Amino acid sequence: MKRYDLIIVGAGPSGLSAGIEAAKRGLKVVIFDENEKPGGQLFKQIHKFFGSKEHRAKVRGFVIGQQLLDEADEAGVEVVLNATVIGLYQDKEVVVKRGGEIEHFKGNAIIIATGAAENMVTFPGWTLPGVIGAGAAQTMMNLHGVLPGKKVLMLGSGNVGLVVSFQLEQCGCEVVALVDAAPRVGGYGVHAAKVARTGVPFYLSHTIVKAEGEECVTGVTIAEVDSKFQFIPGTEKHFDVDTICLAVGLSPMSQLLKMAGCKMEDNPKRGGQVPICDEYGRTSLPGVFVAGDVSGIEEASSAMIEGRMAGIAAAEYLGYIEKKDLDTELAALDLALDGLRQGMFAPKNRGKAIEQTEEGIAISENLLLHGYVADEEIERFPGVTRRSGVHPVIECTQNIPCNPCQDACRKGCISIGANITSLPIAVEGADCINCGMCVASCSGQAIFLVDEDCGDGTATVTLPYEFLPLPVEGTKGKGLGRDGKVICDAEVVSVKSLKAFDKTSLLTMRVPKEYAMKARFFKAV
Amino acid sequence: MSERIKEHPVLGVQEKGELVKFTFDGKEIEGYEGEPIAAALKAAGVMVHRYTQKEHKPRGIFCAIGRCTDCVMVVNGEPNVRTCITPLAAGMDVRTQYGVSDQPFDEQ
Amino acid sequence: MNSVNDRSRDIGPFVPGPDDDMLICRCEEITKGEIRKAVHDGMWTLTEIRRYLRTGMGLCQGQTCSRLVKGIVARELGVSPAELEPATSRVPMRPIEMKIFANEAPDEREDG
Amino acid sequence: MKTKAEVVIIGGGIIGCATAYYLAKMGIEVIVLEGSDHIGNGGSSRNGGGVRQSGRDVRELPLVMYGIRNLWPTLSEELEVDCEYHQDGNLRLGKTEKHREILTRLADSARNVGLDVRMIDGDEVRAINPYLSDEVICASWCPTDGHANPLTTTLGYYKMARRLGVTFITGEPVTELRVIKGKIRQVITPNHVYEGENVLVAAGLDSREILTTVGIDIPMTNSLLECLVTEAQPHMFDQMLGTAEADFYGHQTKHGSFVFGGSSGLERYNKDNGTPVNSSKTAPCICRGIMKYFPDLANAKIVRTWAGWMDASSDGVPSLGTVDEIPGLYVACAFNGHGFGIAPAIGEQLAKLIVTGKTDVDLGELHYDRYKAKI
Repeated sequence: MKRYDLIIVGAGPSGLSAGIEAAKRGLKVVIFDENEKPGGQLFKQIHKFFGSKEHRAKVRGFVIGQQLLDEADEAGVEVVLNATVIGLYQDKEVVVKRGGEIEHFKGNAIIIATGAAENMVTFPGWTLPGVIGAGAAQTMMNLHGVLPGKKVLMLGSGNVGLVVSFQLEQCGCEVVALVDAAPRVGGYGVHAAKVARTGVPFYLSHTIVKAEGEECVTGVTIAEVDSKFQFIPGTEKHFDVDTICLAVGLSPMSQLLKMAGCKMEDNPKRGGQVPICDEYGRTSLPGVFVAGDVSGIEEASSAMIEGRMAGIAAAEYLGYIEKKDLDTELAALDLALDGLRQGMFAPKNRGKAIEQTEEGIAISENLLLHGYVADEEIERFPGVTRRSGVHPVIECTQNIPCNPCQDACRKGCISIGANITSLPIAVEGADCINCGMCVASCSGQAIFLVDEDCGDGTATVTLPYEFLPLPVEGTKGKGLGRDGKVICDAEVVSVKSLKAFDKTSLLTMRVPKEYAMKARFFKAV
Repeated sequence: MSERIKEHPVLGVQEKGELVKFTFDGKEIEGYEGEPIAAALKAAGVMVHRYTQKEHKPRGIFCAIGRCTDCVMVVNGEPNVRTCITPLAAGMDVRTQYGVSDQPFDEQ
Repeated sequence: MNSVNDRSRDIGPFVPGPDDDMLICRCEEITKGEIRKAVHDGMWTLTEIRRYLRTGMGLCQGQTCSRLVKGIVARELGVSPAELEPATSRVPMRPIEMKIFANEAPDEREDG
Repeated sequence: MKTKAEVVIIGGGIIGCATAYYLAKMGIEVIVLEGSDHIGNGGSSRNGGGVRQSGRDVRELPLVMYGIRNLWPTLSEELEVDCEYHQDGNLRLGKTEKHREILTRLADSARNVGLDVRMIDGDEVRAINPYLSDEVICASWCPTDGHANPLTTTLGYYKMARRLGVTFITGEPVTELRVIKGKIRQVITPNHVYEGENVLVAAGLDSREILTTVGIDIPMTNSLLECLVTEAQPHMFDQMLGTAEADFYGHQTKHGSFVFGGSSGLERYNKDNGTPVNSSKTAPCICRGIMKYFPDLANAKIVRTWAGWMDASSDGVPSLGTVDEIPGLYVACAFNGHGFGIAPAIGEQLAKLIVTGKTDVDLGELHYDRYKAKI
């Protein structure tokens, strides 16, 4: 039977990362993936990633996917696509369906990196055509270039629900509402804020009463729920929609491991049924490792580090590196992973209601309840200051592991410090040159360049803009507040789309000066 | 109904295969070769892929990645084809699936 | 695994619920009410539910409904969902045509 | 928790559940102990669903004929579950002259005890089932055979027995039996000591180890068999199918899927990892076998495969009935992979045996003590 040092199942962020590290250390590696394109979910992730440089921050997911593929290729990893692993048998035998036949392979070691599957919720009408998973929406629009629908209601305010809502708007869909039964927004505040300011209303403590339609979705009714998740009569709201998108969490796709006889556990902190494993992915079966979401739901950035760890651990298991080298290398990766697992959204904080930032500043209640920071709350955060001339206004109000803005500003206007979860500070006295790099590099699209007083009663606000059509200079329209409501007249004074901005255009609008700290989005009329 | 994204602010203009003809329930429509059958149908505004065996309820795309199997149809005479991961080819005969057949229930 | 489970333990009577007709297993069209009734008929493990009702035995092999079924059974039994062992995963992970399953590639004895 | 009853049954498979049900119907107090976490977790949930008489050893034929006449026709109503019982005949197929010889011999001996079974040629086979390939040259045809759903039937017995007050305890693997004052009395698990006036051992392969603790040995070995099931297909046929050498068997279920079993020839040597697991070689082999008989199924998709240990005895028939040396002890094991169809009859007859000491069908030929050396 054909044998490899290492067989990896799944060519997503963790599988590719594992393959690269293992192959670099001399292992003969093959990665099987059932999809036509490699990269797992990365190729549907069109937003810029969080983290720091070592986590490939501010690079868009699909670009990271391509980078990983190139690295895998360079390292000599064999990536086999359209190859469905149909079973993991005893003696580390992998059976793969490829084209019109099945093939049997043995691995001296195996890494399972199969990722996660979407969770679902039920409501009357949930089987109607038009009710789709958020992943389905991403697949349709970002891989196949087809609109999932025209008018969409999103259920779920976690990062997936927020990111996919934004993506839906980017390809021209109207998101009529973002709904979550939970009383607070579950995902990053910055993701919520960039959706809210385009005018999408958030309905927290609400859920779907029913999907309407005979042959397919024609509408949806939601209602408010009480603390026991029971509907409150009289709070029903109806929307005409053709699509209902479900983003209610992920579960590890661990069936292959269970099939192979791995010891499993149900661990709600990891998202469901997971193999029992150590921090480097070693399972109860000698030589069988896991990496990425299959061993616990986290972000793609963490999955890449977990993959690297498992790849290195497999190299040591097979004698390609010494135990002492293993320990050194893993220690470095431990630090990198630890950096990502800090902050308000760290796995250890799941389920906790956090009231204050690490700096002791009260978290914006509006952000958690409605998806945006209220005007009266914003100025308590250290990135938001008033001063003369153009200066960055950093509306980053939660501790998340991310620091590209600090590196982006060559003038030292933005400071985060060594701890990448700290809130960015607008540095007093630093000299902003209006280059716009901070705006374009902020993965959360939370940085604005503001000139509060241009001397003629107006102010200018430069904001990140990733929509089409791109307004041109002179376009007249409206300024929208953080809540997405029209608050003033606005006129586009410049639109910059530099290569260094990586598809984030910088739109500068002129607004009456009293709206300098309020207007955060532009809408042509 | 639904349509294609002509240009995307981040992804630009997506590369597609050749525009080919295929039939849906005997009616000729167009799609791009190599894209999933389901994508071509969605772009053409088709929502219902099948009706269920027991309750005769409509189903369409749900997961779009070949897991949920809700989008199965009768393709070139073969039932239960997952259209969301089966590439479109010129001249394909794609039919609504009723239970496991391409015949409506009252004709089965 | 293998913990003593007295199937005569009183879990209370079956009380019809307003959402008993909610479809849970999309493939086999099994409702919440059918699952709840099965629990009261003694099907206390996810494996027994699957064998009795066919939940998760359809084309998708439970990839969509298994978590939902688990929640319903756990609630009916008054235990945490984490206490319920999921039904076994079976080969093949995806439906595979008999002619392909039967068609084993020749074993390459010489490497490369 | 209840630990004493008139009858303690070891094994929550279809034999244990059916016996418990018929005992409870007669008003007997029963405890059923199942070693695994699930009712019906051995052969009861892993077999191909055959309810057939043809092809069986004549020693067990009277029992299964009794069941098919008296129990199967009304079983769904009795158990308030759809057992999916179909009595549309069994074709036992042959492709070679050697197969014809085997089938003819089996058919002749079965006719001798009164079963309606006859040999038919290839054309007649295809007149009954037009989907069969030309490779089939003959078959034995038994119109009163059929098939049913082993999952719902087993769990149906469990449900009804439980409803009649039988205590079922899962996760209770029996480690020891104890004879007290010359009679069977105690059944010991790692957690509890159970007591019964009568004890039935119906624990499949594990029966051997359990019986060893009271000095009884039933010669059995194991063999790992596999089944597979397809996605639902349009309705094709209702017969049960098998082959002369039992290398393939199956039927189309009410659901539309096909359930097939078969063998790779390596069954006796397959290993498991603590639970019965599939070998990577078997399912492809079964598929190749099926396609030779049913070319039309080549595009049908397999959605699931599974494996199960078979308890095989040296002479291919079960050990059934009283253990004379130990008053109160009964045994029902070594079903050799075809215990499902015969289970209702066994359950009913064992219940009668335990309560009245008599049976309607003579179990003498299946006595546990029949194994003798050949010279």
